[in-house]
Amino acid sequence: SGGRAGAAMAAEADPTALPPNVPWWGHYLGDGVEAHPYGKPSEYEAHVVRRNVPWLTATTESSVNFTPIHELHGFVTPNGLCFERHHGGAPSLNPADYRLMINGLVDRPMIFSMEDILRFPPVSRFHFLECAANSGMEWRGAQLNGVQYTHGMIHCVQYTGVPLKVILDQVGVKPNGTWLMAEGGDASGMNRSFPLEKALDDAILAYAMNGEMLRPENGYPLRLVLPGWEGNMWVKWIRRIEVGDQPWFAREETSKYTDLLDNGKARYFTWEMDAKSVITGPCPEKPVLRKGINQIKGLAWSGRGRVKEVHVSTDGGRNWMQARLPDPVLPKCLTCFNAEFEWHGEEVLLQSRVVDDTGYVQPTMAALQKVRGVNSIYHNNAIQTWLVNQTGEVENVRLG
Amino acid sequence: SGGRAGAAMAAEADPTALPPNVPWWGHYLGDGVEAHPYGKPSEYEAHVVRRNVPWLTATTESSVNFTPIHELHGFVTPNGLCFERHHGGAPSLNPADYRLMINGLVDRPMIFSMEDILRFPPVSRFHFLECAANSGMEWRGAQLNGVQYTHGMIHCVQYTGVPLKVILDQVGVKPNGTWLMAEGGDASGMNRSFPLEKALDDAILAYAMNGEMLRPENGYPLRLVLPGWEGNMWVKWIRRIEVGDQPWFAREETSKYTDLLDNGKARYFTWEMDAKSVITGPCPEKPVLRKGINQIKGLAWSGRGRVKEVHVSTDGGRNWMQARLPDPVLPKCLTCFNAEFEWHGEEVLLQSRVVDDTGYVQPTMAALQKVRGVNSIYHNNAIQTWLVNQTGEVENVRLG
Amino acid sequence: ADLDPGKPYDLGRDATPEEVAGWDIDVLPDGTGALVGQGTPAEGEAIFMAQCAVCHGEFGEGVDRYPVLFGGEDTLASRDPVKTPGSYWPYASTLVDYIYRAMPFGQAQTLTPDQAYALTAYLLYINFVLDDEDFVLSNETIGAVEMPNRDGFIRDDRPDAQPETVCMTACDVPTQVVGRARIVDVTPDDDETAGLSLE
Amino acid sequence: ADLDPGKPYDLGRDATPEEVAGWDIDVLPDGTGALVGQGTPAEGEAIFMAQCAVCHGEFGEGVDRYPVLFGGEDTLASRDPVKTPGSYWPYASTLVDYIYRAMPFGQAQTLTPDQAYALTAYLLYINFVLDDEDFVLSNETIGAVEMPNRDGFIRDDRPDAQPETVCMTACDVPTQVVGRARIVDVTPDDDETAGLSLE
Ligand code: HEC
Ligand code: HEC
Ligand SMILES: [Ca+2]
Ligand SMILES: [Ca+2]
Ligand SMILES: [Ca+2]
Ligand SMILES: [Ca+2]
Ligand SMILES: [Ca+2]
Ligand SMILES: [Ca+2]
Ligand SMILES: [Co+2]
Ligand SMILES: [Co+2]
Repeated sequence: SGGRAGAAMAAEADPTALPPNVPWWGHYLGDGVEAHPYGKPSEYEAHVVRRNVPWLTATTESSVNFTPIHELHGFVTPNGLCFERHHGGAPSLNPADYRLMINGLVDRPMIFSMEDILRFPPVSRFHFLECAANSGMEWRGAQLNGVQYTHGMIHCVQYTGVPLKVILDQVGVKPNGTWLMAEGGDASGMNRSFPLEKALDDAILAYAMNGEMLRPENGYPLRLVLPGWEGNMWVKWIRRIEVGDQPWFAREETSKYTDLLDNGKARYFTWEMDAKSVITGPCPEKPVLRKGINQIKGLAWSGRGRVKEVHVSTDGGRNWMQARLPDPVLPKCLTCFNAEFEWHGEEVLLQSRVVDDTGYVQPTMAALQKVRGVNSIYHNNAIQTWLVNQTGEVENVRLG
Repeated sequence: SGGRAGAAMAAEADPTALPPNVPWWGHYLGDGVEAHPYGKPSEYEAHVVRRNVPWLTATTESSVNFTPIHELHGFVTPNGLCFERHHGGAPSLNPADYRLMINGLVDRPMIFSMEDILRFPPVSRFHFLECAANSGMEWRGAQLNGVQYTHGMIHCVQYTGVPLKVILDQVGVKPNGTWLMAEGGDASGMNRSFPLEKALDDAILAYAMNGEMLRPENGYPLRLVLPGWEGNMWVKWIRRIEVGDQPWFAREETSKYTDLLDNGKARYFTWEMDAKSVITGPCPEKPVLRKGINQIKGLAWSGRGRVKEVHVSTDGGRNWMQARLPDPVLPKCLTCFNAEFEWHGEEVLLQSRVVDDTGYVQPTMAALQKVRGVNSIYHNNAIQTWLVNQTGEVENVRLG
Repeated sequence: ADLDPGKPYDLGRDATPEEVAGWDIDVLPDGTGALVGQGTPAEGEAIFMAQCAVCHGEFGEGVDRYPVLFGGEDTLASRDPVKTPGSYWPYASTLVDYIYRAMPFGQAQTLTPDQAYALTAYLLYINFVLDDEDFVLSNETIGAVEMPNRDGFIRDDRPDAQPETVCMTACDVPTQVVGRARIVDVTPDDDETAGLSLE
Repeated sequence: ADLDPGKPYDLGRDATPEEVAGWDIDVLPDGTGALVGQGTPAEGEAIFMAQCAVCHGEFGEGVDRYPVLFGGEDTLASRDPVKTPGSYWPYASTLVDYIYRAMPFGQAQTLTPDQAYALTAYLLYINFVLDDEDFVLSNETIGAVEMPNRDGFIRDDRPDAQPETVCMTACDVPTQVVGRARIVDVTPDDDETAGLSLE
């Protein structure tokens, strides 16, 4: 996958296009405004796509693909590149056929159409969505040689929708209603429990991402948004919310999304995504191509709040410097960082480390393994190491 | 165009998909993760596209199309829907062939490749881009019956790029360098002058929008971003910046983009976009479909800073109420507003009015015409009136 | 102009009991809400062979990378934990809930409740949770089934793994390269070798 | 860790004088920077007929909605202002700059500098700015041409049109509907009628 790096850039320049010559596009007309009613990226960006790992799952309908985070700039993920995780494939359904049901411990069980949902007052918020299994293949050692695969189960968009609280106000939660269960309408019927407090705090029933209606693969026409919490809970194609007085212990919160520790016990209800950061360039897909000043670019985030600091190291964690955090830095949202490093052809061990505004510090893999062992699958937020070798190639390595 | 309203919603629901029935997508698998390496909107959103007005211009290569702002949610415009304005069509060029030249009153005339540009430390900012001619067809009266056409020459994305200041630091501006000229590399060679202060303040040479590289029609691989200033100046496919000691008075800042007043004199160098707002629902494309509570949704912005307040009126401006402004409210960025209104089948005159943090108040068309006449073409930021008739249809009207 | 807390928007409509019944399929650990129905391991075996074994194997051993549904006792603290209903799942309710809502894969919610109970009973039987192949598992009895790993779970006690101080210079950390993804060599587009999966 | 002001990043390279010469085509009002070349109205007429008239008309009157290039005197304060180089443009430099960089439409930067001066001279001639069809317009003389509307421009004096107070209730504003887009009837998809354009 390193070979794909900078495909667009690698091509030889056409001398007739370079100064002092005027290139063809300086003489002749380009496309008119009727050509692309809905636009698309440049033909020279065709390598910027989601990719999946065929050997990872039995079937592509219950599988995952990965956001090419090494090709992104800024903290917004374009909708076409948001990683997908389905358990029964991504259905494309007619919003006229869509209904949301709320039942259980409520004064009035209700059904809402999309027309209803769109008539509530909207909110719009930027939030990252990270799969709890992001970096899950890396617990035992450096396995996948590309940041798209090690860290690409994440995206960040502006969601627009109705605060879940507003919908709960319509049905009236009974005094003994303390837990909610969200259920998908797709062929996996994905269901997850979450406490009422989260619903009243910042949960959103979102119908739009980055300005337009959700894409089919992201839950069109309606999904749950639980800011800062693991992506599996953000039920897509949501058809029903039930209010109860206890959690459900659904398959996705027992068989899956529980974190097995070394002693054979497993943590459950591990909702929050711990603060995490990764360098997205240089990385295996983005080798160091020149000596002298280079930029380290990356992404940091925290499910508990705002990114406060990001530190970068070029010597495997012995010495650290502060990275720049271009504003705006928003809570539970991806945050870009960058810093310079000079390279003169020596081997370099690149790392980044985030500290969030609760004081949480991104741990080393050794620290994480000490508490959790290597069987947790989920919630690997360890510091990532990239080895830059003497030719500028970059490898995913594990230090010890 | 009112007839297209809510096309997706208008379809009859399929009873076999509604509760208590389980719809087909609850039984059978959807698309797998390999299906769409770069995703696209739902087939039920096919009506959400840019549209152009064929009679407006002689040729589609020197023309404009319009963002469907009535179909947007939140303040981010998806890249595929950002309105286009070209003067020689939109070329698709290979970034390997791209060069940026800086010359004129500089210590060292220089040339940068895209590889160079991508190696500078990036910044990422959300900014609206409004064409100075947005609403330009409405000076003499209500002409186009759709908010996409009256107000759709605007979009708002997260730009990532290099502060122009950083590039100027590389070449060294001579002490007598006070003006800059940006020049496009396309077949229109668009050139515009702007003062050095703007370059040092917040100008960006942007290569990405909403996380991915610019779309060809938005200037791929590099464009100028002048936050808050008229879109024409945001030179696309930028090939050259010259530093000088006086403005150029190029064709686009004399023949065009000067604002003719009633007395035959014309204002020049009218760069800032005055604060403006518009209701994007209800609007001609989005009729009022039910009696009772409805949402007024809209967009507000200011080229001078942050939106402070938005007021909405249902009686043509006699009485106003405060609209909600869901956070985040960012400077020189679109800002969403919403407010409720009850409708019982009566005629209603909807208006919105923005006040920005400099205290600037969006004027009425009468107030604007009093100072400017009707020949200005550009910078029409008057309060827009929508008439809701007794059947809920919405019309673009002029009050007097 | 903040959101009115508790404001009724006069949007949406009552859900009828029939409508709720069609979609309200979830089962709580104690059996609350369980669909009315029943089935035995013996009945379940036949259905399993017909509708499930193609993916999960005749003995629940899992074909290809499809999930393994039996075994795994005493593996949870090992280097190769095998998580099955028998070895891992804390509640039997989860099985009938999941099978009814999601299986067979690609034909979800086509089983009858009776079939779902029978299949649950069969899976509990091959996992030695039930020992009578004629045990009648039903909405009445599902909540009382005791799963082997019922006490295998602890509530989230993060944040964890925190350093005592945030070291910025001359930090004492190992910097030897002890593993390389290149050598593991399972990255797509490289070759067809498979790595350690998530399932 | 803010951006280092003035930091040299060692990126990019010198532009050679030849490279700059190929792209540095702009002309300032006083003629500074003008490409070396010359041409007369008489020479320009022939080129105009061959390369420009198809869109702009033989007399610069504009075909279809392509721009009108002559006339418009004394229309700027009228209800129908016609903005042409003669009636509106403050500097002749802008003409040669624009023609060379952008015309003919679809074959930009294919003219020679001499052709661009000749075409500029021709347009100034038909707009009565030049009265001698053999006047030699060149990089030497372009800065001295005086345009009729040179003093027709004022510097931006906005913000304007501001109310004295921000009225919130019982505001005294007219609310009669005096114009309706529906009646003007030029919205696309409605019919083929054309409205008042921007050009
Ligand atoms: C076409 C293949 C296929 C068939 C047939 C099938 N399954 Fe599955 N089964 C799967 C897949 C794939 C998963 C994992 C789905 C996911 O989580 O995305 C699964 C998961 C399960 C699980 C949960 C496993 C765990 O560890 O969490 C159970 C239990 C199960 N199936 C039971 C059944 C039963 C009972 C039937 C028959 C009625 C059945 N399956 C038929 C493919 C199949
Ligand atoms: C194929 C059609 C076409 C041809 C041929 C053509 N033009 Fe144009 N011309 C246009 C268009 C279209 C514009 C407006 C471009 C824009 O602003 O987007 C224009 C603009 C102009 C303008 C500026 C008008 C204004 O008011 O700002 C001038 C001057 C001009 N052309 C001169 C010429 C000359 C001289 C030639 C021949 C060398 C020429 N044109 C050939 C289509 C044409
Ligand atoms: Ca229930
Ligand atoms: Ca297996
Ligand atoms: Ca290999
Ligand atoms: Ca010059
Ligand atoms: Ca004409
Ligand atoms: Ca008509
Ligand atoms: Co978790
Ligand atoms: Co202007």
